[in-house]
Amino acid sequence: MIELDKVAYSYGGGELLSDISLTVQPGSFHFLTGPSGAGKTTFLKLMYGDLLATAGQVRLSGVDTRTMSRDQIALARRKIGVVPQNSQFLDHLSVADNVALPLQVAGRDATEAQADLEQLLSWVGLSSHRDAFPPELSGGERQRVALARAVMMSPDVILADEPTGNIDWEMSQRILKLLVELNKMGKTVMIATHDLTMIRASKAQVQARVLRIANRRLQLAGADL
Amino acid sequence: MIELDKVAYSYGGGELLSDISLTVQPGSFHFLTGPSGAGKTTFLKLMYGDLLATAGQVRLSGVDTRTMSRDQIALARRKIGVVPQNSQFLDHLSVADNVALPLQVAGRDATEAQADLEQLLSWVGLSSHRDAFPPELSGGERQRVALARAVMMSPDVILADEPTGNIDWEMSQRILKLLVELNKMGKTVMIATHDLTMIRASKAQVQARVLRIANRRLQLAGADL
Amino acid sequence: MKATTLAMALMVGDPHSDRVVPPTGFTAQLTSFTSAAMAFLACFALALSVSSGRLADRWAQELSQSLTIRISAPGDQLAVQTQAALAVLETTPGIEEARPLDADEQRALLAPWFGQSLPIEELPVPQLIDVIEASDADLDVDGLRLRLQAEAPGAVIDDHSRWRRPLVQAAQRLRGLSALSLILITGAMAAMVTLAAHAALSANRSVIEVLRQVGARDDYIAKAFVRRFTLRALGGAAVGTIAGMIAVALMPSSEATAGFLTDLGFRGLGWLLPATIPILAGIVAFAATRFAALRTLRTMA
Amino acid sequence: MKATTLAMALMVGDPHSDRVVPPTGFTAQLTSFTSAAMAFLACFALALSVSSGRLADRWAQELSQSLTIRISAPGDQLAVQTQAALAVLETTPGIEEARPLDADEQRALLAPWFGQSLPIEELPVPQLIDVIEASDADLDVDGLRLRLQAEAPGAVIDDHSRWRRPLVQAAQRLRGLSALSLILITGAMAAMVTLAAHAALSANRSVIEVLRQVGARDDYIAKAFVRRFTLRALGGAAVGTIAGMIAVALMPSSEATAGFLTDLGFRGLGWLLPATIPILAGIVAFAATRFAALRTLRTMA
Ligand SMILES: Nc1ncnc2c1ncn2[C@@H]1O[C@H](COP(=O)(O)OP(=O)(O)OP(=O)(O)O)[C@@H](O)[C@H]1O
Ligand SMILES: Nc1ncnc2c1ncn2[C@@H]1O[C@H](COP(=O)(O)OP(=O)(O)OP(=O)(O)O)[C@@H](O)[C@H]1O
Ligand SMILES: [Mg+2]
Ligand SMILES: [Mg+2]
Repeated sequence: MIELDKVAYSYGGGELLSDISLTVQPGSFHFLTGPSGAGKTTFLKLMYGDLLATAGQVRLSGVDTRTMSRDQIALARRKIGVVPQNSQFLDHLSVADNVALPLQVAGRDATEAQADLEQLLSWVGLSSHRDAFPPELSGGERQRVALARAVMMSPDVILADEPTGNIDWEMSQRILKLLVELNKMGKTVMIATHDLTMIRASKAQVQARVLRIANRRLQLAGADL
Repeated sequence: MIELDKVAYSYGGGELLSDISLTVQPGSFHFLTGPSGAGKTTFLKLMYGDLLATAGQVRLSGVDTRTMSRDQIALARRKIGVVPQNSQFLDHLSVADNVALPLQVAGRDATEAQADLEQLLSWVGLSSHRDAFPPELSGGERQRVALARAVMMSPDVILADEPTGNIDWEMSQRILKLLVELNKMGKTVMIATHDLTMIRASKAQVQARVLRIANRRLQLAGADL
Repeated sequence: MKATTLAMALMVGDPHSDRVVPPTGFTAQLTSFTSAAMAFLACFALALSVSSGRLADRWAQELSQSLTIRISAPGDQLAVQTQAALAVLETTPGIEEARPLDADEQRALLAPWFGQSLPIEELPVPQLIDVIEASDADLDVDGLRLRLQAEAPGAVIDDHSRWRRPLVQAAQRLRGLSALSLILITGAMAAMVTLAAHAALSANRSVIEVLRQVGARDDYIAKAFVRRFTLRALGGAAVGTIAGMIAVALMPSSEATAGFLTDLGFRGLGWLLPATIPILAGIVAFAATRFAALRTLRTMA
Repeated sequence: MKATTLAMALMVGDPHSDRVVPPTGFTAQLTSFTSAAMAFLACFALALSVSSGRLADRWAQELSQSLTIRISAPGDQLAVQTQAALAVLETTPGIEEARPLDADEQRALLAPWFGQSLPIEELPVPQLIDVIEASDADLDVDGLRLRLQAEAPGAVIDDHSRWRRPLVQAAQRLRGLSALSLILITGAMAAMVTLAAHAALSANRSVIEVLRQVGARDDYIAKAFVRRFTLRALGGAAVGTIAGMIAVALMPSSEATAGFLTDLGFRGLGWLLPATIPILAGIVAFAATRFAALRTLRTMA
């Protein structure tokens, strides 16, 4: 469970986010929208402890991220799969190794999870690229590898920042379906996106809440979509 | 004028693009679509000499890019504004300096173009970020800075690779409008995108050809959109 | 404590964390090369230091710690002045023994010149006094000369062994200089490895970000870099040291003119001395990289 | 030709291309520091080389280029053996002059021992021959000794000035050693600057890509990096050289025991010599970076 309690954030200038409260229940499905530069990425970073709130509390499993040690944050992140907006990889490792990286970092044996890995790669349509290196991927392929990496550890929470920004409609639908399926298995999902058609398409498949950041505040959207 | 004559390209494995012929007339407006990994980015790179065709000819103003020296390619690029899919900047220079970079590289005086610069920044909605540094920008803001940089030199051709991948609907419309306006001023525009709603929205504003890369070939789409 | 554990883990190796750092790169080569070059220079400086030290010791031993006083005077005066000189010597600090030579000894000294049959008693041969300096005190030869002039005007100090003293000082100075450059070289290497580690860390900023994102702890990341750099420095220094030792061993040593720097190099167990260079380099690299890595990781929070 | 133009442009400066390269970075610091450290070491090596060279020259001059032959023999044999010895000396290569001393000269030599009144004609005093070596040829003293033994068995060579010869050799050797380390240090610096330039270029790969994309020519990009690195190397080396010169100047020089390395350092116009170090460093850095930049740019096509 992730709780935000009167959270504010500022990069140094004025406040970007103010007085934001939200409880993300385990197993819930959220979309996060808002204009470019509204603070969607910032909001997600607060949720996985990459940024620390300048006011209020962000609690992961009840613990304020500001009181967590660096090691504790690292451990908490192993339960949160993140698909960053601008995904980066270890360019000297193959796609398969990059997807398996979270296991390796956690000291777990990647060979056990071999079947999961292959299945995941095939779901995102990259089985044929498993031995390619990240610099050889197209923009959409990178996003899909990042998604596979985020999902690999079977985390409790999946935070995806514009996961379909460079991906065509059919593939977007596939990816949405994967996330819905994971949500049905009990995982919490939050997707930041500006792609309203994707939000609309999801309505048939899952009970999703649509949040909107505008003017520093978090609003519940939905009816108007 | 950019001409592709039976162009093929391969990264070393099988052919990614085969037997592609196309003449891009000055002042024309093209969209380029196709599934993720089809070769849209590769296609654009062939058009500005970042990649050289493995078969056939790509001619810029009648000259085969494969026969051009490195300096000639550099000079040709000053007439082609590129918005890359994953835009990069000089992180130690401000947004304004990054946008003015093409002028500086060409040895021209940036102060002359000051008015253009400010107008351009305001059009892409980044006047308030003119002194920010690129690492402080959001994903969508980066794309808009990249667009402003591509347009700054007032190039003959603008090649934009997913320029609205991370940008909300309203801003996308603004950017489309900017590109249409530039096209009306006689500039050639080609936009690679998977965003079909944007292509549809353009129909009212401009006479655009929609190209589609599928199965290594270039097809003319359009009626089915 | 923690560092010890880490140093041990370093030797055992952790293939997991190893792979996450890009394998090559110019900073890595730079580290290896810098270590090698500095180790090579250090080897030379060490050899020079050891050789000049050895030389200083040998020359110091050869300083016979003795001088001769020669008293020439008309027959009757000779005995008187000899006694006076001996009295002066007795009260001079820094003198262990002063002994007049007897006739046989004087004859032996003159033999190469005049043969054994010299009638020494009949000739106006000067009286010689053999003076042995105390090894711990420093004899003031100029003061002694003045005092002797007053008491025994026919006395001349033959300072025959003194010319070597500045040479001993020179050798000691050379040893000091080489030791100084050894310290400078080590310091420079430490600084360079630290800077190279910093450079590698900032060049691999995105690697660190990726690792952070998937839940890697600082220690895991630091370890990967530290291990890489320590092994590079160790390897580079080992190669440089071996090259340096070969170069020192190959230095033409002309035994014929056996002397000063002609025996530049190590002797016997001394050859083990340069082996400390790569070990030192490894320790320096370990400490420098670990410091750099943890600092960088903290600032990249 | 092109390089000269570039080198000039370097001095004049191009604020435009300058700004496009990120201003700081550890590779830059590494370059400055490496240049400084190497220049410091080079300064020391140069000082040692110059001093030992000066010493070798001085000592070589002081070698009196002469030796004495002493012939002791029973009265009648003496003249015969002296003639034989002179005959031998006449046919020995490397000897300019050989002259037997007359009675007055011999008396003067023995005066300190026996006073002026020695009845030299009545004593079995040996005959002395003063030999002056040719300055350009090398006298084979051992060979001469053997030949004299055969012809004049009473002859003994008094090789009194020869003890200094190994010292001259040693000083020359030290000069050679310092010159060698000077070369090594310069080579190491060149390699390090090249590697640092490579590292900086690959760390700034995205900068190069951006510049390429907006139409920058290779020359423009290379110039920006080359200028940065050349100035860094030049600056670092200048600081290191000045520090080295100060350190050399501060070396305690005990004039009292005036001798060997006690006058380590430069003299007069010699102080201009180390000024070549930063210039050399700048040239090396210029060549190394330009080579590295153009090569990297070509491979990044
Ligand atoms: N490190 C930073 N320092 C200063 N300002 C920053 C920093 N990161 C982001 N910002 C600013 O904060 C604002 C919000 O950024 P954020 O990345 O959260 O936006 P976003 O909603 O994700 O936008 P987009 O849809 O374009 O990705 C932007 O205006 C951006 O310029
Ligand atoms: N440098 C490279 N080396 C090898 N293969 C590459 C390289 N760059 C791209 N590819 C491959 O070529 C194919 C086409 O890449 P490209 O980037 O042109 O696709 P795209 O149409 O732009 O896709 P997207 O919409 O996802 O950006 C991809 O499958 C990719 O893996
Ligand atoms: Mg964002
Ligand atoms: Mg693409």
